[in-house]
Amino acid sequence: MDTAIDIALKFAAITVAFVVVLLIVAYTVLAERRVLGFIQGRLGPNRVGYGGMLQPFADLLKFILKEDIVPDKSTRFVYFLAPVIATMAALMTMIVYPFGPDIRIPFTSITIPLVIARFDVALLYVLGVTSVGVYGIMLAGWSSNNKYSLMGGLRASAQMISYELALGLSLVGVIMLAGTLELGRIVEMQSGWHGLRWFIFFQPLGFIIYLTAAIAETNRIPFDLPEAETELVAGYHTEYSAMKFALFFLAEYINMFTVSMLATTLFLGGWNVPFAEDIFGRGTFLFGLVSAVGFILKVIFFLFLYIWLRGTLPRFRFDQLMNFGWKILLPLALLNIFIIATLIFVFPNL
Amino acid sequence: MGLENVIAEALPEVLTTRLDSLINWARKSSLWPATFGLACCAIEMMNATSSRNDLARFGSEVFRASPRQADVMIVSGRVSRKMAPVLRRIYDQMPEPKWVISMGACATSGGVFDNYAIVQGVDKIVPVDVYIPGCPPRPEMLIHAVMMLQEKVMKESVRDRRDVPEEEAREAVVPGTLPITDGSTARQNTLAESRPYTIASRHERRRSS
Amino acid sequence: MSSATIPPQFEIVDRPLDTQMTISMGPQHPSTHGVLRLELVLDGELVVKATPDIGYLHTGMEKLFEYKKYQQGIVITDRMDYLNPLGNNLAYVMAAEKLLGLEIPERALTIRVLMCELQRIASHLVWLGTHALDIGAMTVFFYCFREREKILNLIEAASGGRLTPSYFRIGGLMMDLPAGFENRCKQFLNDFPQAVEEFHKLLTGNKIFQRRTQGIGRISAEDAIDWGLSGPCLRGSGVNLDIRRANPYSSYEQYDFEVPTEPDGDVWARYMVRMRELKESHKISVQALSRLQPGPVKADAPKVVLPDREAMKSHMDALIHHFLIVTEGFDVPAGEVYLPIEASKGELGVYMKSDGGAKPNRVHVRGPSFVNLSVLPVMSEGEMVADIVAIIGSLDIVLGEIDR
Amino acid sequence: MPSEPEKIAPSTEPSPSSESTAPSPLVAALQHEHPQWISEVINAFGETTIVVPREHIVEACSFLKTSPESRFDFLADICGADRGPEEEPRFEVNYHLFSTTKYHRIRLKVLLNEDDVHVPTVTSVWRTANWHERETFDMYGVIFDGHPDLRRILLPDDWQGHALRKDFPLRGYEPYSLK
Repeated sequence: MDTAIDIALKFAAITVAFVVVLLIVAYTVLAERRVLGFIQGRLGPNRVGYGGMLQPFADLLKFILKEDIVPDKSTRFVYFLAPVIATMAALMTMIVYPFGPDIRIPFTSITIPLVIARFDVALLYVLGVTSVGVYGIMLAGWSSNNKYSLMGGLRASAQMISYELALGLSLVGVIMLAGTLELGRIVEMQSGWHGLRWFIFFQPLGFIIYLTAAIAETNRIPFDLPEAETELVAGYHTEYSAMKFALFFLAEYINMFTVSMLATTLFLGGWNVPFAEDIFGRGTFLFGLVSAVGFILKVIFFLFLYIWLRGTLPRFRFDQLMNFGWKILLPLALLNIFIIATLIFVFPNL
Repeated sequence: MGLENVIAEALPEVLTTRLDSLINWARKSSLWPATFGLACCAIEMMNATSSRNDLARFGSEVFRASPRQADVMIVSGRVSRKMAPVLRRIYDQMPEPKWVISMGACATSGGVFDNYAIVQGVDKIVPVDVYIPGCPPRPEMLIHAVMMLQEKVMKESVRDRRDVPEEEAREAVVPGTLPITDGSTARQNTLAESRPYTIASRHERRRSS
Repeated sequence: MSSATIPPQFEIVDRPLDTQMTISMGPQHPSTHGVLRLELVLDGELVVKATPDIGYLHTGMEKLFEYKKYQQGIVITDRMDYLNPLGNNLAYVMAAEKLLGLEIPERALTIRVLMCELQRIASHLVWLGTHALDIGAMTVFFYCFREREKILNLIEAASGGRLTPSYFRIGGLMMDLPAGFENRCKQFLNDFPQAVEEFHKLLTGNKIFQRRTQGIGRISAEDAIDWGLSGPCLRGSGVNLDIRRANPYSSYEQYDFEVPTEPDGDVWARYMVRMRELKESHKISVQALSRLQPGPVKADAPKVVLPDREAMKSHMDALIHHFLIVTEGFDVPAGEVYLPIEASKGELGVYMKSDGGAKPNRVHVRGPSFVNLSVLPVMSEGEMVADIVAIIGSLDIVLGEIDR
Repeated sequence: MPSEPEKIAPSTEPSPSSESTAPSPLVAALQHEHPQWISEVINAFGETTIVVPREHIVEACSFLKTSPESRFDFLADICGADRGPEEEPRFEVNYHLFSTTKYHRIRLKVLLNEDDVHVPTVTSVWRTANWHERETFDMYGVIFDGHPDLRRILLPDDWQGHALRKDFPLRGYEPYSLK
């Protein structure tokens, strides 16, 4: 009976988490349009609902009701599968992130952990599942039977494989410092010192490498080559319409969200908010709340950074991108590992 | 086939009319145009998204390069005889429901270019929902046209827009020919027959029948 | 200034045809600046061959000129290079004026220079915005259009039209500048250098932008001349040629300006030339504004130039002239002229042939974009797909002028 | 529309910029050296036109391009013109030459009969002639012998007729005519 309740609770937690995440993602899309508008000296969508608040839902509903075109010469099964893979892979990583510390509901003894699943190889799981997302894009490009899509798919696979490497290596430093792959523990380790124990202060280089590689992972400008609009029309999803296209769209933003969460968790101390422990005391409800809000704010900062970059930077060329990945980022990531190793050797009880 | 056909068939009319307003609201709030500039009007179309006019306020700044993801085709400028089949093909590639704004005098009626090269009005090729006068129209007029289109969208019903059978749909698609520039000289004798330019969209044909 | 043909950036390996992919870019493609179609043969991302296919905007303008009276043709020229309509107007009316042997008053010449330079700035701003957009920097586009809007306001104030002003008429101008124009213009010209600085900050110093443009699409000076490149594209290859200097027209010889050149012949050089031209045009505009003296803006040729509204209401002969010009037009002496001007994209030449009647026998326009585009296959061989986009942007083509 | 015979009287008053654009000593030299290349010289409106027999056009062009006193290294434009179906010779092809070092201009003109619209191509002299000649072919049906890629450029491949000929109606033939 306990297991049944447990499963039910897990389902509830997953549902709540997904709804919250999807809401945030939906508003990220809106925020992107508004922030870009702000950068470009205009308003952005503000007529649908109060201040444009209903815009994402209008877009979504429209896409659901749009005619779904499947090209005649496409490989149908794969064509259907691709957006599903992309979205699922993006969503699945969501379960391991600790949104906050365990939260105790006031006047009861019920404690709710603000994480859906807690297991030892969480970081490995994140890296693994994220990599699967590439298949979605690659298969989409291949199965559409469109030359632009094919080029987009090829670019995606080459780009993501090379950047995955730099991304993974930049995380090795964190793993060495933390000595664990469990995200909750990694966050715990960054608490204290009034925020100065965040791993970003130990390995700023690793953080920058991660940030760069993460942008490439999520296909954002300046690394948005798989869908480079001015070159490949719409890249891998040129032939996709209606909800399938919306799923790719969604997957991109969810990816953006997850890499932001990972950056927050690994480098910016996760849900640790400086001085929150001193003021509220550990384990109280307010502490949990403040921590969770702090976590979300950090993630939003990263999202804003992404949008900001999009509004500012031009796009790399494909060979320059590969050169950058293999010849600059990868050696730097190795250097970062070396630095961390030295650091740990000199200060063993860091 | 989109979800709306299922809705239109499964639900009684009372419910679909209630649903209409929701669906139409979504559609009108998110009219994404196809990136498709032809001539002078295209510059004013670009200008409509710029800081001063900001088409984005109505949720229509997302110019999609792929016609598969667009809702509105803004025919901005004169359509030449050579462009006509291409334009028709782009229209066919767009998923239903789709709308066409004919921007400017040339797209609407040929404008000053009443000659051998220009299609005298894009409505000979694709069904047009909103016409904008002017040569070129100001960006404000394009925004007005988008708002008029929004009003038009609000009056539609899912029951009007049911898909035609697949064979009929296939038949209606005119494959515009793109010549292959293979470097051979004097290819003008190879394509003899004239192309059928004037074919109503599926949606229009259904209404008239 | 290199002498020989510059080898491509990447070497094209001769490979069997089935490893290559032919891809049709356009006519509906976001970065072909309208309805250009390119047929690319690709080896991976490498462009083996690029064949432009134009004519998707062919409007039959040259045919239409033959059926319109001289003064009606001005309207058509607006729609040719729609980013630089006043330049087109100028070339057309000056060709007709050359045939007629008209003497244009000083004020009209100065206003023509002023408006043309403002229009050149506006045209370059569209180029800059779209070029940056093609390379992926989207914000520059909006900043450029913001500045351009101010110029359009000025042009609208003078002529009543934003994009298609038809402001220049055979024998002068449509009408004098409106009251307060000079102050508005002065204000714009005061603010403009700051905007150029902003563009430089956004793009010129950007490492990604530099890497996307430097060494791409190179063409040597000799090749550029051989291929008939003109305007900023030619000057980007280090050739100091500007029609405003070479064959001065419309009193350009009285202005003090530099002709910017860059030696490299790549996309970056063409970018820098245009960016510097923005400043030169600004300089000329400031000079023209300071030279404005009161005076007539129409030539003293009652048979050709429409009379003022006031004169028409008070003088019988003015009314008769107005009637005759509008209904029957005016006869132009037989002969042929070729009149080149420096438009924003290069040498814009109007060949006009008259048979003595009120309608031209033949009007041909040498569109600079038409010639500049013809060099694209040479520039783009051995470059990447992404470079094609940058090269097209750097050529600054307008399909309305190419296809006519 | 009837067109006047193409005998241009020299202009009574030279236009302002005539000095810089009239290379008359050059023409005199050319006339002296290669008289067979020149069938007529027209000076009008401050512009010099040399009517060249079509078999000499390539030689004349390459001479003008390389000769040190002319240096017409820049082919500004090639355009055709139709004097009307009743005229003979009916077609003309105009070459507008420009020197990027001496800044002078000249026009070469080739006259063609209607039943024999062949001109040797000048793409071997200037490569920019390629598209100009294609355009002239497209619009007038003038065939440039030896052109590497002579096909329609502006109008569709399946187009019938040549649009800028005077006997081609403004609105085109069926099925395009709109009546």
